[in-house]
Amino acid sequence: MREITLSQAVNEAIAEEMRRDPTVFLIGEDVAEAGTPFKVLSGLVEEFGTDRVIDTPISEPGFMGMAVGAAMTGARPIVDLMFGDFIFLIMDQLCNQAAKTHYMSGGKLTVPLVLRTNLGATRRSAAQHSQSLQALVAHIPGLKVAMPSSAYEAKGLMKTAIRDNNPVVIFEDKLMYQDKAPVPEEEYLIPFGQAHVKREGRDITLIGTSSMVQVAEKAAEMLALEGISAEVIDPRTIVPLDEKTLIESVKKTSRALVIDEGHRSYGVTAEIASRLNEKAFYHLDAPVLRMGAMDVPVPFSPALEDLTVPTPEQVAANAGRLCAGELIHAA
Amino acid sequence: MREITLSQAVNEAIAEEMRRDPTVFLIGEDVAEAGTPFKVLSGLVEEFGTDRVIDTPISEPGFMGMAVGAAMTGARPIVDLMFGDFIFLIMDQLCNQAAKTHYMSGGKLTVPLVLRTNLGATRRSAAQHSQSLQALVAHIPGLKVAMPSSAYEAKGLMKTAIRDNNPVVIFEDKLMYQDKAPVPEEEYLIPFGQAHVKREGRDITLIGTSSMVQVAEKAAEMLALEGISAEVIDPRTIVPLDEKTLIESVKKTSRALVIDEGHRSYGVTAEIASRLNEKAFYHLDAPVLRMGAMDVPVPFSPALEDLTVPTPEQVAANAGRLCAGELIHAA
Amino acid sequence: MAKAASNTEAYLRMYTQMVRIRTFEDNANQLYLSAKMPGLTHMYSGEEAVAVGICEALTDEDRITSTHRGHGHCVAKGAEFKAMFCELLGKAEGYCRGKGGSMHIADQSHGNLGANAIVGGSMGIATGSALRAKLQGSDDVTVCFFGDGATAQGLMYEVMNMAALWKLPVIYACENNGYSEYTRTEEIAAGSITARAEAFGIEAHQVDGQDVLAVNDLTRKLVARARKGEGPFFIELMTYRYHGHHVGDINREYYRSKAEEKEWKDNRDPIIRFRAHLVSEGIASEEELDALNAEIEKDATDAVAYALEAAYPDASEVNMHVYAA
Amino acid sequence: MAKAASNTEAYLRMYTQMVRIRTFEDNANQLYLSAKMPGLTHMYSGEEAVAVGICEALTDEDRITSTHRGHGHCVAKGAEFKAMFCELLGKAEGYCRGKGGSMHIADQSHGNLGANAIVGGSMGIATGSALRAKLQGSDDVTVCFFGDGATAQGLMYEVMNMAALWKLPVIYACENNGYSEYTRTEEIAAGSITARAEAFGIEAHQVDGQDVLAVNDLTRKLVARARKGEGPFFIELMTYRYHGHHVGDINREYYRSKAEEKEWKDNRDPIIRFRAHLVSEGIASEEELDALNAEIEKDATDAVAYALEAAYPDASEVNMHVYAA
Ligand SMILES: Cc1ncc(C[n+]2csc(CCOP(=O)(O)OP(=O)(O)O)c2C)c(N)n1
Ligand SMILES: Cc1ncc(C[n+]2csc(CCOP(=O)(O)OP(=O)(O)O)c2C)c(N)n1
Ligand SMILES: [Mg+2]
Ligand SMILES: [Mg+2]
Repeated sequence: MREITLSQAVNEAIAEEMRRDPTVFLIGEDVAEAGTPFKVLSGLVEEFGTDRVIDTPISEPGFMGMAVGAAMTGARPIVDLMFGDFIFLIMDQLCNQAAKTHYMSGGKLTVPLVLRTNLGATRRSAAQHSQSLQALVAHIPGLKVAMPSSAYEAKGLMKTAIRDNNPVVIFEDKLMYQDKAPVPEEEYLIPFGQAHVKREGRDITLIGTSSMVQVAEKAAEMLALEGISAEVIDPRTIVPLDEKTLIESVKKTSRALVIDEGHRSYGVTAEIASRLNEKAFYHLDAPVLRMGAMDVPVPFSPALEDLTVPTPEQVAANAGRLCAGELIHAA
Repeated sequence: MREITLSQAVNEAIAEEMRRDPTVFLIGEDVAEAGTPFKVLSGLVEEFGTDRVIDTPISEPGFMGMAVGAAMTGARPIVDLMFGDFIFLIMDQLCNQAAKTHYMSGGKLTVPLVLRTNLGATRRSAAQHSQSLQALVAHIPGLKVAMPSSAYEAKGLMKTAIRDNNPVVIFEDKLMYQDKAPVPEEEYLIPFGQAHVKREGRDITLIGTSSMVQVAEKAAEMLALEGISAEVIDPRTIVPLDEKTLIESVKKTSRALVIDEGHRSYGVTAEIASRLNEKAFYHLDAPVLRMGAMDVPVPFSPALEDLTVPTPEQVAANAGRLCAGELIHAA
Repeated sequence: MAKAASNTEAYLRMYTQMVRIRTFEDNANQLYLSAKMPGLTHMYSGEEAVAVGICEALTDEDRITSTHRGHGHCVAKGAEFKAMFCELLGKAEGYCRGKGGSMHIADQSHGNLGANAIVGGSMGIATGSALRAKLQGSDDVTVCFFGDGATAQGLMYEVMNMAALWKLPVIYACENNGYSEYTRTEEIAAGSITARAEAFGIEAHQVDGQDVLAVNDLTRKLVARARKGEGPFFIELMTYRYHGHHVGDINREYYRSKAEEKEWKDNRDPIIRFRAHLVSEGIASEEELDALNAEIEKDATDAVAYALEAAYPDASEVNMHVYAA
Repeated sequence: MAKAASNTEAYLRMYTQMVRIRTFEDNANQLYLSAKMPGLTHMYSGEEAVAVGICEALTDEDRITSTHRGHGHCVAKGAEFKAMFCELLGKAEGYCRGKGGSMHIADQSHGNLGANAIVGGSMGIATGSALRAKLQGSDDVTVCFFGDGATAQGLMYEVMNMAALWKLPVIYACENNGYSEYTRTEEIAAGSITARAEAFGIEAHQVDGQDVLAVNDLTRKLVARARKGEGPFFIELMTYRYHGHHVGDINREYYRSKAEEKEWKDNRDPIIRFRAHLVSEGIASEEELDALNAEIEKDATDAVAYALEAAYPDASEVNMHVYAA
């Protein structure tokens, strides 16, 4: 199968859906000629014109709100938010408006829009350009949240998101834009709420999101060398969450480690771990452990920044100790 | 001991600190003559004048940002945010600026400010005036988060918050403003990170925050009638979190139920439950259960709204089933 | 063109709609006072000429966004009393199945995209609706209603900038009723509100919001121009709310005097003024108008009675409509 | 008063500061090109007269807030090369112990409240600093630097409104360099930028940002008036950035031509212009200025060498400074 980058995958997904549905349009800062600073959208303005690939002023709340209004009245906007950290600027329009409109209107109005943004540290971009804020939006009913872990997922989830009749937030890992993966030429969609077992295993379940799926896979390879068989699962969407697949795996392995690049406290891993504890408690041989970014603003200095994000080595070490029956508390 | 309302307690705390420290000032919408729509701040403008009790235009991001700047340069602002739901409007100033400034400046700048706002549904205020959004701010390193459960806590935590050198968010339960509790005449402060055991018990630990402390206490009374001895703990601040007290209690009772009025998924209870599972796993006789507001925008209709928030009956029922050894999954 | 509405039928419709709003609000207030209304609500009484003058210049294809003080916009855009009262009482037959309530009432069938409990919260939505119209080549216009207080929200300037850059068919209708909650507009708005729009290159007008014909004439002209791509426009409508900020705001002399309220009610009431005009121009007699009023009153009484008896949504609806299929 | 700075010493200081900024940026760019710089950074070259003209009108008690393009403000407000380069390289001796980096560099000792990676993010901070000054009866003034692109952020209008209502000692300094990222200002700003400030009742000026004396004269007057409670003020400074949006933005002909860049560099360079003025007015000779340049160059080279060798913060610092004691 051909391999393309995550960036190309997103680009293809959007192009295909824009060809298929004339109500889909893109809006954001420097999305047209510049194709975004990450060049993810390059070429789209040439095909679809400036009416459907719209460069905005630096007005995140404004164009987010406009996307809500356009979505409520018959369009399907894709909002490009240059950095995930800017989600703080648009929370009101996203969470008070987009997320609640369908419910508040008793099901009469719908807000089919996609907010695509990114996550991920270790790019030397410091505290305001490195956050992984998926936990915040996952907490708000009415929003769906997708976290692609490779080019394959990025394409399939984006296409599903564009066709979904609800506001969907997609977090792409900005460190992964140039990573290649096999992506079929033929059209495919990845349904929401369907986890993917990336690797089967018997001894422990490693659940990773987005950037942390690769980390979990690398850890699984290391663990294999030590004779530990790790199952690696990518939930792909955290809202809706495919509890069933996760729980079944944990019932089989009896141990789990959940990894997400958001801050550890009050983060995504807490919800996943809690559900496993609630629903697979009597199958667990050890507490479900969680790993996330340190609870610190992301430091600029490379010497510090690299300490804040879980590494395959740390994941393997924690998993190993869990399997060895050590009662550990991952920091 | 005299009894005063939660509203009076907050008012007293602020007045005392404003008398003590001339750099403390209040800023927000209709805080002066109107004393806020909930009348919590009545009388303060008469004592401290319009220079220190400042009515603003409806510009939440603006005055939140100004509070950050004032705090960075030597003042101690108390920001009044009329409804907790408006926190979405100020997330950037709160989370990208206030929370990170001390760290990003290598410890050179400090941002001593208090954001006081509220939480709580069942007031027939519908989806944009009823949210309990503490989970969002608890996830952001650099912020402290206090959740008073009575007039006593409201006063003591507010005074500590005003003297703290960091941004502190205090969520008051808007349904509780008229509730009275014994509050000493003498000055007292409640340190952050110190949970309060409201009621001792042997069979199960009920951990409640803010509005849910009362609910837990009522449930404990019901459980007592059934011969179940419930311990009730109020963490008082969720950041910092007094893990130790919670864990010790759970080690003693072997069972826990965590209740918070925020949405259940990706909420506060997930973090608390996860820590208990991690650190008291081998002492647990049953999974730690969680209860929270339903994962729906808060409906206006009284017939629906009342279904969304945990009640003492539901808490008692879940606790009872936990103690009876039933494997249940609280919805 | 500007005279298109100056005929008996249109005038009587405007009168009717203003009276319907006033009557709706009187009944809603009564429901509050008799403790039958869940929560609080914000009365539009006194501002009727604004909503009616504007909405009578629109078709059902045109959209509006509304505010926390939204009953007037809702009625003016064509909503029925029954479904409105049901909504205010949280009943299943309400426009939003009781889930939205007063502050979120929406009526999609007439293009009302909804009230909003976030002050200024709908400014993006309105502008986005206009963007959609432009992108899809449709000639509808969107009107964004908001108060003087909402001009303090930064969102307004962000979307006005984009509306101006892209010539969107949106009309910003600022209902300046002199107060935001318990604070006078002078204390919260520096400079000039219309100048703010003009600074973005947006044509701005100030109009007497108590004169339904003036409002309607201006709006019809601007709507026609917006349909041709000459938008956006900004209108500041000088008006007054008769009640407190919300129904519970009874003792309000600490921020505004009874004399001031009386002056507006006695001398600038939009219904009294327009009624006098209709009679003096021979468009309708006092008797005809009284009959109209009585009919509306009966309509409201019936609707209230219906709504009070109507069923609440079933408990199973609580987690329905979180996500669209 | 307006002439207070027109003496040899002040002029030479302004020249020196402009050259220091240019030299700092050339070295920073070199660090990037030689892959010694972590991350990306935004060059201030070309805009030196703005930061220097303004900051030379301020004391250390006066505060500024800065932007993602913040090295110029930092140098102009008095920072030293060594601690700046250390910060850019993430070293422990940096102004922020390497934790902030280029986009968050702050220098509290000289009143620089920090660069900001959120466009427009510091507008509230600057206005709040001015509010604090007013409340505490202190006569310092705060200058808020931001770009033309930042005028699209609603926050600006919110805080300008409050600054105007409360007469705060803040000066909004809009560095209009014709672009925000890869987009021309005309495409993102409708109407007039100065008119927007004026609509809030704020006195606004437009000035040639390549003329350090013009900038300084205007600023000194406004600062003096702001100290007396006559603020706020707004200045739009017409300027140009020589480099790409950031150091990695090399192939940029798709959004701006080489000819345009050449025109600004050849004919409007603030340093060349001011140098010619100094020589023609007999304030300094070419030789004296060359010597000054050489000294600054050496200072920078030494600082870079020092910073490259300096230690990273210890791993234990990673979770230090999350909370203040
Ligand atoms: C973002 C936000 N801030 C504050 C409030 C509380 N609030 C509700 S209405 C109102 C005043 C609005 O004034 P204005 O826009 O003039 O409308 P009016 O009530 O006069 O019609 C305020 C402050 C709110 N609902 N939303
Ligand atoms: C809120 C926010 N949106 C977008 C960005 C990405 N960004 C960084 S600089 C910039 C352009 C800023 O333009 P301007 O304000 O004119 O400053 P200049 O770079 O020209 O100095 C953008 C869009 C950001 N950092 N913050
Ligand atoms: Mg008003
Ligand atoms: Mg610029």
